Amino acid sequence: MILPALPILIPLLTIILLLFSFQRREWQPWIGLTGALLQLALALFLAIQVKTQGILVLHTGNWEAPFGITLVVDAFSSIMLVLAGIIAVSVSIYSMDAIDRQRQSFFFYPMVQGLLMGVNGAFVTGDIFNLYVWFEVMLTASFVLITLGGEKKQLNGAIKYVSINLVSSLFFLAGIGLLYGKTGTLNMADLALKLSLADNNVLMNTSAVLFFVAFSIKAAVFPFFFWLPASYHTPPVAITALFAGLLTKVGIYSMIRFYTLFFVQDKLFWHPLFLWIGGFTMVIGVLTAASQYDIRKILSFHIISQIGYIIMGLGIFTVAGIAGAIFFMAHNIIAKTNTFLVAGLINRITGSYDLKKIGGLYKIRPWLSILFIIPAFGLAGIPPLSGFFGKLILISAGFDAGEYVISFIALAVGLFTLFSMVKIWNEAFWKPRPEGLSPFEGENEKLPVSMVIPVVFLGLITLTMGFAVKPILEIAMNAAGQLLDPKIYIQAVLGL
Amino acid sequence: MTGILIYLIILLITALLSPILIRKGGKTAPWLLSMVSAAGFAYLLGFAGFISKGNALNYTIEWLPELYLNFSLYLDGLSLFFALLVTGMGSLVLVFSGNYMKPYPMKHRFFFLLLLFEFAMLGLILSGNLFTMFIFWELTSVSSFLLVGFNHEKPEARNAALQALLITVAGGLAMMAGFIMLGQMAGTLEINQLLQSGDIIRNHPHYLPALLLVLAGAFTKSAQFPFHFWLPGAMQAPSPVSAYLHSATMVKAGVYLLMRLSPVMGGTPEWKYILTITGAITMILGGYFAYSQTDFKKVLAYTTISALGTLVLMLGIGTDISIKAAIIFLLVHALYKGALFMIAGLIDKSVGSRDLRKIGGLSKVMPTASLAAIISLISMAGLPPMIGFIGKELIYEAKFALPDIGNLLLVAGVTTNVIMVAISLALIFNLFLGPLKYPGEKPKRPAFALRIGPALLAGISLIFGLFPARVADFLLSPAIKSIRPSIDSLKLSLWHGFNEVLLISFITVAAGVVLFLLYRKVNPLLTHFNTKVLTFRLADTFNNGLNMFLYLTKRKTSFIQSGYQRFYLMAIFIMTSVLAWYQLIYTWPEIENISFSKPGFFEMMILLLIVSSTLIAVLVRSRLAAILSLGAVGYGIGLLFIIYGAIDVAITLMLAETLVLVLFMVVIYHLPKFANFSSKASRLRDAAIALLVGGFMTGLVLKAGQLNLNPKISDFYVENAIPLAHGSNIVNVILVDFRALDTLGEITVLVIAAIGVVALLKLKTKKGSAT
Amino acid sequence: MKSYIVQLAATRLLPVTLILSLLVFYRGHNEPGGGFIGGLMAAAGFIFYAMAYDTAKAEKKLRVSPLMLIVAGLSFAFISTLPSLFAGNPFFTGEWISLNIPLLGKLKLGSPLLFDLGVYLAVWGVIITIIFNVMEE
Amino acid sequence: MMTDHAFIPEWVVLTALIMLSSAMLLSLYRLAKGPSLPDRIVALDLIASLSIGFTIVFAIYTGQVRYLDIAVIVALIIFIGTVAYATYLKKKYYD
Amino acid sequence: MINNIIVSVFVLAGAFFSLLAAIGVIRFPDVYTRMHAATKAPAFGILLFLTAAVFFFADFYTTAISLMIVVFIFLTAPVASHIISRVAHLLNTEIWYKTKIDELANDTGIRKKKLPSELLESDKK
Amino acid sequence: MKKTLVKIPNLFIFILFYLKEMVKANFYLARDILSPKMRISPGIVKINIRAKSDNRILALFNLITMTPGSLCMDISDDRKSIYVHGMYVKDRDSFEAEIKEGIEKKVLEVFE
Amino acid sequence: MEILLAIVIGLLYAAGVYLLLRRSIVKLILGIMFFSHATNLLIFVSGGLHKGQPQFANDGINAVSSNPTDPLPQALILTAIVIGFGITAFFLALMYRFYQVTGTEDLDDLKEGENK
Ligand code: NA
Ligand code: NA
Repeated sequence: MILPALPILIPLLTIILLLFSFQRREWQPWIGLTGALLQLALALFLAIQVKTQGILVLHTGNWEAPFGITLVVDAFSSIMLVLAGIIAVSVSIYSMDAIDRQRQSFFFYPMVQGLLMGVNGAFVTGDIFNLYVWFEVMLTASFVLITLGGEKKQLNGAIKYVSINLVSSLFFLAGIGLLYGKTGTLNMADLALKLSLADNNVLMNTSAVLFFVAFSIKAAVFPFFFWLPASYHTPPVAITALFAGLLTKVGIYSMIRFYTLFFVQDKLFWHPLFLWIGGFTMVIGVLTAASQYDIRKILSFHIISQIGYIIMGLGIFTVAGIAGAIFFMAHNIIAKTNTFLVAGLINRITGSYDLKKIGGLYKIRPWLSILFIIPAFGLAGIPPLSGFFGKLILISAGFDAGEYVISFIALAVGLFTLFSMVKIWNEAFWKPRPEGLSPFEGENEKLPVSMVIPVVFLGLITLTMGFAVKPILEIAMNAAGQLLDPKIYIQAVLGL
Repeated sequence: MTGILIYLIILLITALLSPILIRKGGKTAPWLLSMVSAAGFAYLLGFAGFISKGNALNYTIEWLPELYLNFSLYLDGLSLFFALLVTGMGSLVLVFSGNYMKPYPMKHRFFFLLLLFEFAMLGLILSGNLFTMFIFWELTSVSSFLLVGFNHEKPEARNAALQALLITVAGGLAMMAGFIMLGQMAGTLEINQLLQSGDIIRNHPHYLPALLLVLAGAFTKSAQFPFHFWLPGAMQAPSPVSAYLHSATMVKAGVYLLMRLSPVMGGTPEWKYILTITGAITMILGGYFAYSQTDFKKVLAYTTISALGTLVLMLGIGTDISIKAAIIFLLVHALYKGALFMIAGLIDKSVGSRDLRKIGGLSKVMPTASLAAIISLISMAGLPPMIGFIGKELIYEAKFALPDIGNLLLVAGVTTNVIMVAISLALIFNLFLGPLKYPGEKPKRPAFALRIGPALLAGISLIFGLFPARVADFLLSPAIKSIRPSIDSLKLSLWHGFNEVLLISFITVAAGVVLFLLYRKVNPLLTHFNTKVLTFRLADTFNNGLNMFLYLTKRKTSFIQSGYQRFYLMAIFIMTSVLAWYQLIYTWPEIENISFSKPGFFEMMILLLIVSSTLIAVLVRSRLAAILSLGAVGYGIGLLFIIYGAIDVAITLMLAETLVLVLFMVVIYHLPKFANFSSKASRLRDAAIALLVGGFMTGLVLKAGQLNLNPKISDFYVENAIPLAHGSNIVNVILVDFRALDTLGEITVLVIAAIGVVALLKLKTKKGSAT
Repeated sequence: MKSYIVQLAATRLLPVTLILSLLVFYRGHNEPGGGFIGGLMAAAGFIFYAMAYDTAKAEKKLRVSPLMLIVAGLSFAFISTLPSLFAGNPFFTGEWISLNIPLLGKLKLGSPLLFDLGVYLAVWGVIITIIFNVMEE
Repeated sequence: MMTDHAFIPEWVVLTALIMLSSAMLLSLYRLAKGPSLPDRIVALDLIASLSIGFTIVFAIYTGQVRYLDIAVIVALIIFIGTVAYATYLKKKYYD
Repeated sequence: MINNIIVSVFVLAGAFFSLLAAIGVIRFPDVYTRMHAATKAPAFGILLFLTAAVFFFADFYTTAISLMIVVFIFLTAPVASHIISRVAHLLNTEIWYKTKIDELANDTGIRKKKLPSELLESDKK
Repeated sequence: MKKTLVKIPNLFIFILFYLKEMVKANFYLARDILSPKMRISPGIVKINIRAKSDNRILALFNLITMTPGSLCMDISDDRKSIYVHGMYVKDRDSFEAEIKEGIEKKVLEVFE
Repeated sequence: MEILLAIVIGLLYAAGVYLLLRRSIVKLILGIMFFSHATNLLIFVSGGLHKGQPQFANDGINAVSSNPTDPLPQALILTAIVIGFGITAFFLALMYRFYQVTGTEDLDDLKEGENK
């Protein structure tokens, strides 16, 4: 039995191979890509396994839960693994031409794999301290990636990114310490079991606050998000795309995991809080995006806004709400990464991300326009793209649960999202090239195939998620159902 | 019904292929495209007989049944009527565009977008599920956005497109919320099933909010006050777009929705009053502004608004007669307005201007087009023998049927119609008859492709005016029956005999003629009034609002995202403190009987060491002293670990601490000395925040003692370290065996960090190479 | 500007620290110590050596590149997870064998020790990499 | 590893531990006060040396030989640390 | 019994010299004189403690490890004090005004460069 | 391993000597530290050494530091002289002689 | 003792927070390190204190009754310390590079950087 450990081991092996052959720069992309492809294939295989056989559990070291570290792949994890695989493959391909030689030979690919190892680890682990470890793996790799190249603005952003994320990690760690002190266990299922039996559960709240803050910082939730817009626009866009797709989502994943599995006692405190925070996050994110002129900054602020939707799903706390959150997360990972990749293509042609310095792309690059419109309108929730269904599911769930205010906020935020996307469209695509600017450096250049393939691939997924929403929603519903019935998880892990 | 689906797909494929066709196909390409549309028209017409017998077709593909979302098509009298309008007008407009768009280099994209719109619009009309409809609805918004902004190099065009998009999408989103509510009320969004659930919905407590939301969608799309302003702005679009979208199709989508849902939601007082009042205001406002415009196309845009108001008004009244009137007027309006917009484009193209003050007597250069225009304008004026006359007549009848506000509505209606008559006459006499007048070169005779559309539409108007009964039986009554099945016959004739309606009509015409005679005098005054005195304009307000919004968000962004790292951290700490203190205080009384061990003296000394080194590190000015004090803190904590038996931790801590200090020393000497950056006030504030955080952390640690859910998993480690894991250093056994996976992650972190250090120090890329 | 005395001390201390580090590493399973502490001590010897001379000399003394130490460490850690699979046990199960070696007596070897060796090497390589690179600045 | 060992009056060990911790506090005063950088380094080095002593006494106090292991390892690393501080104090201005 | 007394005496003596080191570091007037206290006394203190430990535990392991610690400390302590005092001197650290002679100040080989005085200023403030 | 590091019989004597010096050193130190008035008269003295081998230099260095009133500060680049900080430098020559005759001699006897 | 330790932990956190809110990047790192010290102690204290009982299992029957201090929090702290070491080292290199590139250690200078 090793399957649930493979999402960790494959990147590890890839890292070893990459480091071993680090002097052969030309091998690096291919080794990295092979690793990513393997991960995607594995993730799909795991998803099928979970679907057919139920939750996969691996007690590492043959130490029965709760004593050892148990790896658990349930429906939710498997969805996240597949998404991580998709992003890994896309970014690995995109980076072949998008990342310069120097960065490639300075450990770009090992760091991507390190990030994936952390992300995958976080998705499969069933142990809260082990989760912390994977968080750190992921974070450290992201620290390296965000500073890779050491340009001034990168370092500027990195200091905020690193310091705030470290504070978050330390809150997380403190929470683990306190929780262990109270319950004597680290295994998530065991925690759930013990807490469901204890009668003074409200005492968990104070530790839960620390987890909430830690995950909120990682997920870039209001008012903990500042590090994200301060830093995400600084590294090469392939890195931003990778971050945008995965990093904040790991925070959200953990929040959903914790607050559905074992911090479920004090609903009256937490769920309204989630809804409030979700609402604020959506609104603040989308409003702050409106005034930006750097494409990457607009997109970064939207990451925040869209995190709000996922939090909202958690706050609704019905199967539909959680399923909506999962679906929305899946949609957002794909579309958001894709918009960043398209931004990279725009930059490739125009040499800039500044909307004031670019224009006329609709005229000269009609295909690029289509490549942009799919994820952008997907994010804005235009049907029949995936974002529409994400919002539809969440808002329906909100109405069902009687949470009208947040649902209407979600609707309104959709409009402002559209506004931002149209702003990019108007400025970059429709507006004629600003006068006085000489032709763009890449105006007549052919875009590298390696940079276009992932965009097309992700765009197709956005389309597919719209048309094939039913099976995907069913998967999300299944995952949500598992999440909201912790007994299933406990039983699978502890074998009770 | 599968045929219709296939036709939709064909239409979509045609749209996708159209750019190639236009590029390669030369002159005939637009004709071919038009044929596709016309074929649709013919195919749909083939259903007329079947449908007129009261049948309906339904076709469903499951999509997301959990949320009542299916891909469904539904063909009944109403949708057939609209579908014919869409395809028929479509084919004419495509032909018109073939010539009109010739000089545009991007015309291949134009045809793509126009066909895409046609596809979306037809889909909207044929939708058998409200969500399907919503999807097509949004697609019409998007494709109309792209069409309105077709001349996207002009900022006004971009702005107008954005305006139209935001307004219609905003409405659409509200409508979507309304649909969700409808779905929850009725348990379905299939139109054929919804039609049976009217009573449930109307009696549901959420009826009113749902109604308001749905109306928001309909009103924005159909340019009802106060959302009407996007429509004149959208005149930035090339004329074929206006002829198609802004006369017959897209703006009618809202009206279509109201018609579609009136058996479901209509008939209640809320419905009646909201619709009639909104409709009346829109109607009269549109009339007024139409009268005061000087741009032909703007005149048409405002008359369109007025007409849309009229339609909504009639649907609001909701009597049998008003519903009949609505359907008839809708057709009438589509015919004359489509023709007139094309003529506006044709004039624009051949004269180079649309300014009513500069053009005149065009019948001398373009007789066919002028004749078509005059027929259409007579129809617009509601004069006999046009079918428009019948429409007008019915409006009056409807008004008599709503007693309490009937008189007000009547006044509004009469006023609007007077204005319409005046405008129509003014256009006929100033633009087409009378002496020839033009600003630039002498206008050329427009091409056949440009003339055929208007001519055909005018012809149809005329034929329908002369033989209304045939049309009524064949097309209109099935549509009317879809709205209200109880209406069984639609008698139409030009002559109703002498009655008060005819009297009012007569008065209307007379007043209209008077107003027409005043037109030349009054129009400049009104124009002046509109521009100088009536400075409040909704479109500007919208733009100003948008700018204000952007300004505010920018201000707010620079406040929220200030760029100051410490404010970011401060926000985090304050928020955390609020939550944690709240929880601490909230659960504090639960603390009972926590036993704490007695403090030992030398442990206290160690604590004193830690505390004083901490204070030194915080307060001392010398960086080195601060760092070395940190080292002392580390050693002190190490000693604590030693006292409490954590040997490996103590060693590791001291080793790591020392190495970090070494690194610190190496690095720090490159940095300048500590500057005294912050003011005393900010230091005090920060100290307060620091104590807030420290305080709750203390509280958390104390509270951790209140719960002890034994057994701890570490008991297992203590018992089994030797027998099962073959080691007596339990901590090490945990690290390499019980929890080896943690350690694997841990060394990965180390490796990554080491590589990161190498990359940071050794890799120095060119500035700006990060892309 | 190096101190001769420090250089003398470093030359003598290096083998001592290496032996000590191996001892600490090996005893770690039963007594204080282990891979991390051992690796750190091994690195400390080289750090001291590099301070006394310079990093180039220290790397020469090390013979292998620090990166390869890291790779070796990660590889050992990775390999240590494999025996469990051949034994049909879950991933990462500790597999032990007992050897009877004359003089030393019964020697227990197990995959956790191999894992700890990986930790030792990785930590060693990592610390050296970090500190040497910073020192070279 | 607990050995049968002699009985030492607790006050003896406690007094020693208290004296050691007081010594650390005094050194900390020097660390804080300086005035020169080498003074501070001397102070920290002394604190470290005192912790070694503390560890040994603590081993006697608890009867756990294992605490002596700390002393070996810590002595090594602290020495290297001290040399490093001093070396780098010098390096910037001298190399 | 005698063992107990020996252990106690050694422990207390070790503690005394350790404390002495700290007092010396406080009292002595400059860094060089402080170094005398900080080098000799703690090493001696540790020696005394270890002796106590050897008597106390009275086993091979303790003796061996104590010997190791002692050798290590006595080997390294002078090296550490050497490097600190040398750097102190290089940095022109203030020397007690009563110090009679400073022959190191004349060694041009060691003092190749004059050190910038702002270094000391920077950390004094 | 032809060269023995130390002459073994002498080593024992050396250790005893070392211990004696050490105890002395610390008692002097105690006196200086605890006496109310500072009775010290420090100075930095350059001392030419005879020791050439690394072992001898190291041992000398070590021993000087651990013995009463003296602390090795530095060694000259040619390794022919060392700089010693003395606590009680009444006059430099007698101080130098004291070290050369006492400690250095001992070191030369024992180490090679 | 727990009460005193809790207060010290709180103080360490407070020191960390205070330093994190300064403008100097050196203090920022110091703040992080205080934070992590505090966290390590917190884990240790909330795991329960047993004076002078190291984390070693005994052969034989009295394995549990010897009541060593809880080894698990120790293992957690150890892991956290090591991870913290790696990250701090990286952060220090970052600080160094930052200063090298920007010539400042004033974090408020990052403000301009963010809006570029
Ligand atoms: Na507890
Ligand atoms: Na010393």
